[in-house]
Amino acid sequence: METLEQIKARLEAALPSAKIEVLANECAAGERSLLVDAASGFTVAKFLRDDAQLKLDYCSNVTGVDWPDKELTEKIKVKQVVDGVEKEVEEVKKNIRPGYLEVVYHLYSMGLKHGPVVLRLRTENRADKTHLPSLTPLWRGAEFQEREVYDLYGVIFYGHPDLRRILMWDEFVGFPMRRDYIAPDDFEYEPTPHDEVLVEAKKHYPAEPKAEVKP
Amino acid sequence: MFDQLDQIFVNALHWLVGFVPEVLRPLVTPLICISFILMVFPAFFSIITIFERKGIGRIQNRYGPNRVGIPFTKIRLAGFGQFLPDGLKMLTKEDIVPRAADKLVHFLAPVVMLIPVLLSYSVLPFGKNMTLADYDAGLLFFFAVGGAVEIAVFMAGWSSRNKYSLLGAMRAIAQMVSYEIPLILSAVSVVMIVGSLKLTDIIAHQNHYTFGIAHWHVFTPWGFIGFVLFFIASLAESNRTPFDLPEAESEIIAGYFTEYSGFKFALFFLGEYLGMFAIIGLGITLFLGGWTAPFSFLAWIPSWIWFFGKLTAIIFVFIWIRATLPRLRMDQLMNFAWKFMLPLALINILVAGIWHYMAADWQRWLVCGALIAGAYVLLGRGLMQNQKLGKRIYRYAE
Amino acid sequence: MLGEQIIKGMAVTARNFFGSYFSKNRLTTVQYPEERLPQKGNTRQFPFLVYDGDDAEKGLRCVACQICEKECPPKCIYIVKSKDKKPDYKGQPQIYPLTFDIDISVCMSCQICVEVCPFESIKMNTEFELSTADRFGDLLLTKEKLAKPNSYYQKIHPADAAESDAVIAAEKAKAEAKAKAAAEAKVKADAEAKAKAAAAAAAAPIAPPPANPPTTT
Amino acid sequence: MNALATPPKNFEVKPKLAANGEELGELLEVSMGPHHPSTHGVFRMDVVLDGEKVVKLKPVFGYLHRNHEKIGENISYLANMPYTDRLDYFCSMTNNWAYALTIEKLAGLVVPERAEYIRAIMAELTRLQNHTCLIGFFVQDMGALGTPMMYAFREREKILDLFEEVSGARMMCNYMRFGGVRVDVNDEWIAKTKKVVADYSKFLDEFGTFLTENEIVLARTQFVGVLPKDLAINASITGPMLRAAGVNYDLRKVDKYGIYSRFNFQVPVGEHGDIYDRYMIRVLEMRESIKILEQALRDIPVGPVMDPKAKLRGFRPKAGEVYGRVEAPKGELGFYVISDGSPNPYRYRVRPPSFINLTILEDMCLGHNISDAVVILGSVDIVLGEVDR
Repeated sequence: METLEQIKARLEAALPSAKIEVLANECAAGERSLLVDAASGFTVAKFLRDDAQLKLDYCSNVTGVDWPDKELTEKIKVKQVVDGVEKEVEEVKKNIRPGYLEVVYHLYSMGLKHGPVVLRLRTENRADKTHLPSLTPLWRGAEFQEREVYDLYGVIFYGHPDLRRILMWDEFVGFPMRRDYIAPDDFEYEPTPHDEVLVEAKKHYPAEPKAEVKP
Repeated sequence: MFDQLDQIFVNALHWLVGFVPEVLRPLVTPLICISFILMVFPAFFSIITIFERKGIGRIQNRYGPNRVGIPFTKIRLAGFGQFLPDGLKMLTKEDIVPRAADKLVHFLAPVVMLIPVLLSYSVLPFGKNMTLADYDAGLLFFFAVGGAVEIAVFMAGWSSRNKYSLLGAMRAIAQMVSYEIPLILSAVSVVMIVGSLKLTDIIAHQNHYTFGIAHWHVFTPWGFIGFVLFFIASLAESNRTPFDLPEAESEIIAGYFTEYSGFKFALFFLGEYLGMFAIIGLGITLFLGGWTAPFSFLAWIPSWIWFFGKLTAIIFVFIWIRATLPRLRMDQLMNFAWKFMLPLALINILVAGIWHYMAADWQRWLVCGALIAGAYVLLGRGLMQNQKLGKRIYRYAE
Repeated sequence: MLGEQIIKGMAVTARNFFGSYFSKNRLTTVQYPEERLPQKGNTRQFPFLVYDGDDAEKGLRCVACQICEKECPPKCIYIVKSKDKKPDYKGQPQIYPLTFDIDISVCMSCQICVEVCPFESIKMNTEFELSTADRFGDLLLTKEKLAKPNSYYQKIHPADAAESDAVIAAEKAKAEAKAKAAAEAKVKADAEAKAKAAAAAAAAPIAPPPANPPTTT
Repeated sequence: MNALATPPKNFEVKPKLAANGEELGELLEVSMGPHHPSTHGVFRMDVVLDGEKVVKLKPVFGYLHRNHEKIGENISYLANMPYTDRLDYFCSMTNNWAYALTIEKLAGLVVPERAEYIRAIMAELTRLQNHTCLIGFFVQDMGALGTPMMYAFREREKILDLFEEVSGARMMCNYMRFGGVRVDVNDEWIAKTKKVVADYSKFLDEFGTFLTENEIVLARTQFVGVLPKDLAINASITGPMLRAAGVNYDLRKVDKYGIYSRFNFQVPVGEHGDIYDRYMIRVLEMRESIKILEQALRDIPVGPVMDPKAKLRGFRPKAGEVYGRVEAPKGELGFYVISDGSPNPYRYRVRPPSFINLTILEDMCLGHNISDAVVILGSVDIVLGEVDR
């Protein structure tokens, strides 16, 4: 299979409007990924699927990743004149990287038996602009997985034929897989030795202090 | 002495009736007979359920029930005491009626199920001289009351207000109506040969021997295929695998008795099994010589032992089939009834006619046998090949 | 011919019917309370704590390092450390668990606690008849209920117990040798210069320290 | 966040009409499950019936949802291993393997050769018992009163005994570790396994005579629930279902993970993509598994079973992300892990094969009888522990 750089070059040639970036991966396996901007996500995916050399006809895995706002600390070496002598002083600069939600697609080719090409799409932020194009029209296999990402992360896929909650019930509020999700604490009484849960749960009990089952 | 044993129940009846004034005898005789039926067959049912559970267990390589014996002792009786707790459980369970159900019909359905089934026993000959009501049109009576079961099934399915029940009831009606036709047509061939609808006449026709072998109808080509048809149709009539669609557990939970529990469920259960016994009893009477012995040298064994022996044997085949086969689909069930069983039953009537009018030598065996076998093979092949069904050969990649 | 394969299938069930009376290979069911299968190799049920010697309180190997509590996937272990110390099997003063509870209604018998334990003190039991009417009391196993002698462990898992005994013995020997060396060094140190004593002390750490080191030393 | 909880209205689907546009009769809406005898657990299908014909079918999940992925993100890499057992509780060994393989890829651990052989043996035994159970269940869904299922369980028992002897548990094995397997097998166990494997083809023969060509089974399964090849690929179907549709894609051949390149085995491929093909492909795959097992048990070398670099306590892989996949009996089981260098994974994702294989359930069931819907579901081979996670 071609390297990601080659794919990127061909993509940029074919789709000039797309902003594509190759993300590094430091781990042992080193599977790098293509980051594509949300607007051209669909066309890029279509290219990857239909291209004769790639033919990525099999979308194996679709998943969301939550990247909350992160405080990045940067150490910048600044030249300063201290006591008349020019010195390099390290200065810690703090800036907040805005959070975003990310959807990762693992694409393989069944015909040519190669892969994976990892495709990433990012939302603008985590609160109100969580829209991404749905790739379900390209790969039916993404249907339930995108619903799952919607359900657990709150990414809204436009163009999805049937975007409903899938694992949680329809009335559920919140997105449980987000990093800042706070689990409910109204569990039934369980005599586990870990009492924090119990203490939290007890708030929800009725007046009867030793009720074993929530009414 | 064996004659005494054979007639022991008949003599006992006469002896009992002897205590009653002459005027009341026509009233008391049937009452005693009815109570006999009401005692014997439910008891037989309870034993058979244990046999069924144990038999299916063994077929499935398990033990089946083998714990419960005589209560309060350590005697286990190999599990044959199981029917007692089973029955008690059924009787004491809560009787649940769905809120939306039509309560009267819901209540009546099991009763309506049981009564015609019990009525059909009145014409069955359980042994020599052991028929409660030996009507001239006994066969017709049997089929007529048997038809009433369908109403009960539909009542149950309709009144429960459950979608599964309704589906089950619909299936049951369609199935029972369809399979009654081959059932009756296969019986028609017997009626043609015997020339009587009276069940005792049918048995008398089979109760003589050549070279020590009985003249059962099943030993003739038309009788054999008639018996096979009757057997399959009776499987369907009693809702047994592979025709258990009305109560298909894996599809529609329990079909028309999904919403029944406790005693009402027990009545359904009882009715279903008694219906099965009755229809097998009829099959025995029509094709297997009723209470007669297969070989003349065995004729000394009491007739009622023969009847119950044959009944048990056929029930075991039913159980065996139940433990082996998967179930058909609704359209396949209908196809089978109308495209296979019905033509074969009609051909069988033709063959029975040929058999009747040809001279009694080897030629009629040949002609009738060839006709039947040919029809069977052709119809069977048509049924399978219409849908291009068959064995497949698989390829391996690389 | 129609029905041919059905008859073949029925022959198979008939063979199984009769086979179940003769062949143990077919009828695999065991009549449980009367008849029991022998225990299989590494069977595991719920954890227990091993103690050496006869006194459960004294010989308990657990040093309340809380690694198992941290690693336990369903978090069913609850440990309260002691304030004081008592000598362990190596003779060194160690803290011990004041409370060691395992809620076996939560425990999923995964054996992670056994694997991460650096002190060979928690092992898997093979006892499985634990059903009880009291879900809240009887299924919360306390230290007293959990503690089992080493001889019990040797009985249920002989091979593993031998291995763990070997580890313990090796550590003990190492500790003793070290103690001896330390004693000798002390004698020497009295005579010789201070530098050598410092060198002996530098060899202090025994056994590779666990990744999450015990919170007190 | 509340505003996002409900999807925009225009995403709602309209109920489908009959494919040929014919006027449908009065429709009956049946909610099959979550407590239905043949939904293989707590699966639910919202079925709309026209008579008995399925005109709409929507799978509903989540009754067994426990947020496995969130649990995995809150505990250490090692502590998550027993939880993977509970995904597809029939095949804990392959689940373990997939997870271990992923983390090994992430941390660059090397598995010793003996451990690789043991893993392959365990995985193939798992495949045997999973497929055995499946064919049993699936014939039971057709109404065969449990007899095939009991035969299947009888054979499965022998394999579970082998698992118990090595790993200590019958189903929740928790056997593999990053960089090897937990305990070594002994020669006695290998001899026992050889015997079980040698006897297994006898069972397959018996089962074959029992049901494979049975007229009722043929009538119920052939040309029912057909899955076209293109749709199968597009809908990311994997495992025996995909191969039954005629696609030659077996990860054991494609990725050659572990030591599968050393074994001589073939991949059976179906032609019609109907239920019968799915059933037969599984039977044939079992025969191939027996071949692999025979080779593996013959060639297994001696040596260590754990990578000496691997450590149990305080395992912190370098930051990065990895996707590892194996051919689990039900299809491609993948794990996607993002590490941020801490003891817990930053993101832990399971690609459950049976969940994704359910995507085309409606397509296969439309126009068929409700009895077929049940059998089609059975032939997909789902386990709710994995579907709902």
